[in-house]
Amino acid sequence: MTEDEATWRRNRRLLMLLVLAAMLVVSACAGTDRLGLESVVSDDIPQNSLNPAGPEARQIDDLWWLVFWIATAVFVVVEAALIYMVVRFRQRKGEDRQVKQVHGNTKLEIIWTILPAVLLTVIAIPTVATLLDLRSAPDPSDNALQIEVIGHQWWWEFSYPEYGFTTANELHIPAGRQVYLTMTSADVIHSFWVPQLAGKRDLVPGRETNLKIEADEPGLFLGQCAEFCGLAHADMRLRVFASTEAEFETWALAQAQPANLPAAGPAADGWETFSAVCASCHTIDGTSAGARLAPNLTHFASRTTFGSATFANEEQHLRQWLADPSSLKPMRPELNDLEVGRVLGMPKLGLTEDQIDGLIALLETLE
Amino acid sequence: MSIDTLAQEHPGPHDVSHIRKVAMWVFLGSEVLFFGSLITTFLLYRTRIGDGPGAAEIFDIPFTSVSSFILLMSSLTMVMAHHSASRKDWRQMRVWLVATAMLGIVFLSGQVFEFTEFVEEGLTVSTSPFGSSFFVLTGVHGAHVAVGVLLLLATALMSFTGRLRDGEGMNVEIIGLYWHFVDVVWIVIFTVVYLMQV
Amino acid sequence: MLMATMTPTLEAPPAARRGVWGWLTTTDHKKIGILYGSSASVFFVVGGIEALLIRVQLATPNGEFLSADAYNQMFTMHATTMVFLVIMPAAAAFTNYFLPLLIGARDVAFPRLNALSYWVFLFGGLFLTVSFFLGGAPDGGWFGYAPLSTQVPEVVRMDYWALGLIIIGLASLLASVNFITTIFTMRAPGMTLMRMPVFAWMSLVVNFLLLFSLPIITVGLIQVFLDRNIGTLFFDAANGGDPILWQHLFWLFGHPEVYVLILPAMGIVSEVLPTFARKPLFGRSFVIFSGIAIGFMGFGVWAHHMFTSGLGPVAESAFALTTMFIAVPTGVKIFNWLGTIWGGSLRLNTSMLFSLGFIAMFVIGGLSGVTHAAAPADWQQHDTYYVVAHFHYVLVGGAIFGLISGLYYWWPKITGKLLDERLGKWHFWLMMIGFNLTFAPMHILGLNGMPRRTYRYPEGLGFEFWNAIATIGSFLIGVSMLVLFWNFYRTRRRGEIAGPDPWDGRTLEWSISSPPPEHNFDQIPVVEREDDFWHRKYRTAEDGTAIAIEPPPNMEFERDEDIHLPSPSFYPVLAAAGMFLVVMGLVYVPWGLIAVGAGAVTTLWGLFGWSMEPITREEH
Amino acid sequence: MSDTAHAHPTPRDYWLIALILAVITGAEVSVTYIDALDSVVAPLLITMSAAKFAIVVGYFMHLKYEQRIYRNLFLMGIIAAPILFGTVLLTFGVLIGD
Ligand code: HEA
Ligand code: HEA
Ligand code: HEC
Ligand code: CUA
Ligand SMILES: [Cu+2]
Repeated sequence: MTEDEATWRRNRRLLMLLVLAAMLVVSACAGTDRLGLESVVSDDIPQNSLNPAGPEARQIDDLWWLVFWIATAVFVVVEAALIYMVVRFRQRKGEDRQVKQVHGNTKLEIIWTILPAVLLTVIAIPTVATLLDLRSAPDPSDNALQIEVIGHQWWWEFSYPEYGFTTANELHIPAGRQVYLTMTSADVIHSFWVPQLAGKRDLVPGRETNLKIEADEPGLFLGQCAEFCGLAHADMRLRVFASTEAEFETWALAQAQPANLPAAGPAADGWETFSAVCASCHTIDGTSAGARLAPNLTHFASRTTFGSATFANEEQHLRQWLADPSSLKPMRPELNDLEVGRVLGMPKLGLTEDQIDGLIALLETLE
Repeated sequence: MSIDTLAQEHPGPHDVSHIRKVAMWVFLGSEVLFFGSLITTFLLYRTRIGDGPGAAEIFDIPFTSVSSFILLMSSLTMVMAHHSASRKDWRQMRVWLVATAMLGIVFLSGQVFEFTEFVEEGLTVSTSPFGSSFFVLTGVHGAHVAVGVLLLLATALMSFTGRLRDGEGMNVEIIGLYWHFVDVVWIVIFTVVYLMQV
Repeated sequence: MLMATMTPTLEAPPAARRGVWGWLTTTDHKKIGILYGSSASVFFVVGGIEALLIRVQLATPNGEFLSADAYNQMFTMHATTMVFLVIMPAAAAFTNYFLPLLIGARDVAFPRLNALSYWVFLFGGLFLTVSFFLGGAPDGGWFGYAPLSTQVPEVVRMDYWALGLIIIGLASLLASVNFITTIFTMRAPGMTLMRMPVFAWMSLVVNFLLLFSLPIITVGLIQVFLDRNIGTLFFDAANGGDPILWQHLFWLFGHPEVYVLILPAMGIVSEVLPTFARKPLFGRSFVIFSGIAIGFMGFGVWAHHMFTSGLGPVAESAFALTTMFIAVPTGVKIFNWLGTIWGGSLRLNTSMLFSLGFIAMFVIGGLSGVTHAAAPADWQQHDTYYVVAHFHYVLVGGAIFGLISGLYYWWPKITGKLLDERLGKWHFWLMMIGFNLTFAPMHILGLNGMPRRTYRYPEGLGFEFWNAIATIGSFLIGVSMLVLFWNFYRTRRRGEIAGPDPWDGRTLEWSISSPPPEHNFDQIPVVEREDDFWHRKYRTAEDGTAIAIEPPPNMEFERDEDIHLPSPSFYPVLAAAGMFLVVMGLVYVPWGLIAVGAGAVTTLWGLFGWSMEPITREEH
Repeated sequence: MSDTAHAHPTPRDYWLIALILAVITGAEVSVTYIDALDSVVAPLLITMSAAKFAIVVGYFMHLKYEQRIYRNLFLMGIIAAPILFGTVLLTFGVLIGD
């Protein structure tokens, strides 16, 4: 053996150890929550599915950890065995050894067929139990809040039938109370996902799907459309505000109010533009604008974000949005066909600065 | 029973007829899944007729029964062609081949006629999912029949001009397998699509 | 001794067998294998560059390297390329080249059909790839969920996708008919099915999977194409169609497909481990039967890709269970491989390292698969980077590692030269490290809530760090591949001569020269047992150790007299070119119909010429 | 089975088989017109078309007389298809009624 090869052999063993260590670290990181290593990965991670904030998400989390630990055990056993054997049975330098020709061992083979089957049964039972529980209709005693969700390219429409209003992109729910979503889609398949509150569920055109979500405590939870739905799929985000029952009630009653159009001033000019340009797609309740092809703007100013929870609801962003929406968020308005209801984004409408000023003034009044 | 007996040992690597037959049966196994998918689509959509006509309104069962019968009988002529070929009676084989092709053409004409009728009565591929799945299923089947007709006529012609002398019997057998299979698919389609209207 | 009546073709190939024309018209399974392999390598570079572009875009939050539009094309084409134009043809390359050698045959059952398969595949791949230059590549994801894939008929991208996959599928289907027939009818005398090498067995299973799953997706693709182009309503929910039907048709194919991708690699590992452990495969029949079991069970789990689509709790539970239990036969393989190396004398060369790496990495991917199978847990994981991590561990750590192991193993047989071991080891370790750096972090990203197929992510969600690591890792994989290519180049000129049996092999391909003669075997071998070639070299002593037979057996055989080799034929490539015109024209209906017509005529011309052409030129 | 491999039917047999097929087809069409059979018409039709299927495959395609390998190859598809597609239709609620 040459000098090179000798060094190589030493390095190889080192590398092997490094890789193993890396793999262990990585798998441990995935489980930081339980390992007390939150600081490595899960600080400030608002969409962390391993940080459940409600009973549905927690049930899934429990199942996940069971499966995770079983998988980890199998992983450790197999990798350890593999490395042990490679080290122990490797052909050493200059060695040319013939070995015993073993063709198999039926007993062993039966054992390692049955053992995994047993482990899998341990996983299977809670899997099915959790599944049936989470997929069951809500218990009437839970007095679940009903909300209807419609997915659009690339925004969310939320309706509260009990209160009779519709809003977009920001969902408000009462903390501590179950919420039952009834969902469908207006165009392609989307998927509603707020990791801290529940698993995801697809919104399929022509079908109705349901999802139970619940937040233990008031707070803000981030979510995102999880099914690829075209150009702006990445920017189809959503926010869930959980608040106390009383705060929620106040909010909902306010949302159910129609808008009060300003009589004069820039906002009134804004309304003029709006009814001429924007009303073919948007709704402002209580006005003549009633099209449902785009987000309902009745209480737009009460939202913290726009563009499907992607941009802060601030003037500078709004200005850019109105001037050229596609410069903020990739969309395909050139393919819109309002006749058949195909809307692939908000078009650049060629508004003047003045018109934009007016519109912003109008939007700001829509508390 | 071991795997080997299941698959049965082959007669030897040079039996070309055997090799081709294995290939044809393998291919037909695949075709089962192909038509299976189309039929499944139809079963899913057969009641989704939208504003268009449904099965009961447009199907003309007596007409389709006759054309189905014709396709069924083409299997008889086909097997007769094979029989003649195995007796090396090439003349008779050609007669049966052409007869089979003719029956196939009659069937296809029936299908074309049926399609035009349906279109006139307001069922097209874009009327309803029922229309889409009906036309695509029966259309794809029709395309299979058409390919079969071409194969039959080409074989008859080549046999007539004296080419392909040696392989003839075998070719007829392989084409026959294909032809019968297409017939068998129609047996299922006729029942599932036409007769079983819920 | 050479017989005087020997056909001259075997001694001096006619002009038609050399040069470009020789490659275009070849019907030799070995040359076709090389064509498949070279094409797959080129497409691997294409798919890999697409992957690197993805990684550059995601290296930082709010990346601006690619537009959303470019990004969507990138991941769609990356996956489509890697799955259909890299792994499948790479596996087909090995199957083409080695299946006949492993079962002691002179060729496949239908040599010209084999050539047709290759050319149709190649034209299909080109067809998909040129879309980049003709208005944009497919951008609907590699499983093209309807109605997104049928949504905007004006934009032809998904037409390229649907038609491209239809003809690539056709190529595969023809190949699978060919291979299955070959295995059932062309084995050497005494080569019973149970004596067949495991790689041949896995090919058999793979080709059955393709045979039964390709027609299903073909129907789905036809429906997508028709929905887009003639107004059928298969997936149009507003008019009563149901998008979920597409998901069933796709995954009924798609899941068996993932086993199509992994089983050839498993077959390779089952050849490599025994050779370099100097022991027979542990529990050979168990390994074979578990392969068959995986094949069967693979058809019963498709809906685990649809856990969030709304199948209903009963179906979801049922598919969760079937999915989990597919881990049992897979586990059998893993454990039997461990059994194979136990007590062996392991020669840790590059090929062996990749096989061992396969086991180590595939287990990780398989186990994350099991965590998906727990359906409620999958509701969190689905469509996140956790899934991306899962499938790259099985696809790259599994399929690619296995195929590369096969490449190092069989390269000397194909070229007659050994690859350089030192470079090989650099390749292995760089790839191992790069691979884990790239894909291990994706587990964390996914669980932390990063959805897949997103061209950008905002700051503050905690995705920055691991994405940067993943990008670094991906370039390391790229570098490792450069080492491999350098190795190819260097050993072409300076490589050590391999000789017929460089690894002390066990199977028939090592009994003939490297590279093998055009007719493969001078005499068709008569097989007496499994690993027949090994048993010609060794006997086992009382205590079970192997003892070389002295003197070594004579491997020179008298050449058979009537060797019939298929003549080269121009018709397969002609027919395939016609199909290219047909699909190209279909994208641009109505004026494209001219191309459709021209293509159809060309194809028919090819097929007609084919059927008139004698299979073997009569030369004696 | 190879001993029966060449005992193919005679043309007379073929005509007879065709006659049987014709009769079954007639029966199929007829039962759809008999209102009294409405409740059993589906199983009846399925049975009859399965019989036709088997007859054509068995006699015209000679599967009954040939080597087992052909039959096994074909059977795989024939068995797989109803199971797979039946499951698909079940998840849509098609087979059990919505
Ligand atoms: C080579 C390809 C390959 C292979 C072999 C596998 C193997 C498996 N896959 Fe994977 N899978 C893919 C490729 C593959 N997959 C791809 C490409 C996707 C995504 C497609 C897309 O969405 O784009 C996917 C997605 C995917 C999903 C859907 C995820 C989602 O989208 O939400 C699921 C769900 O169940 C799944 C499960 C499994 C399982 C259970 C296995 C099993 O076969 C694994 C079995 C192996 C082991 C378990 C390890 C060895 C076993 C032992 C050591 C025995 C002991 C083990 C235990 C007791 C647990 N896979
Ligand atoms: C089939 C096999 C396969 C293979 C081999 C790979 C290989 C790789 N994949 Fe792929 N991938 C898929 C199948 C595969 N992938 C699938 C099915 C999807 C899902 C798509 C979808 O959602 O529709 C996917 C999606 C996917 C994504 C997610 C995209 C998204 O959801 O938005 C990412 C992100 O990082 C990724 C990365 C990579 C990388 C870095 C590699 C690397 O391993 C690539 C390594 C190769 C090279 C690097 C090229 C070779 C070398 C050279 C060209 C030399 C030059 C090198 C340098 C200049 C450095 N892949
Ligand atoms: C062709 C239809 C169309 C027209 C006309 C249109 N919009 Fe829009 N608008 C949309 C769509 C679609 C969205 C959702 C975009 C997204 O987030 O994907 C949207 C989003 C918005 C939003 C953000 C809403 C939210 O909560 O995310 C505002 C504000 C808005 N539009 C204002 C206007 C104004 C003001 C006008 C008129 C000057 C106008 N729009 C004209 C289609 C339209
Ligand atoms: Cu909506 Cu992604
Ligand atoms: Cu799968």
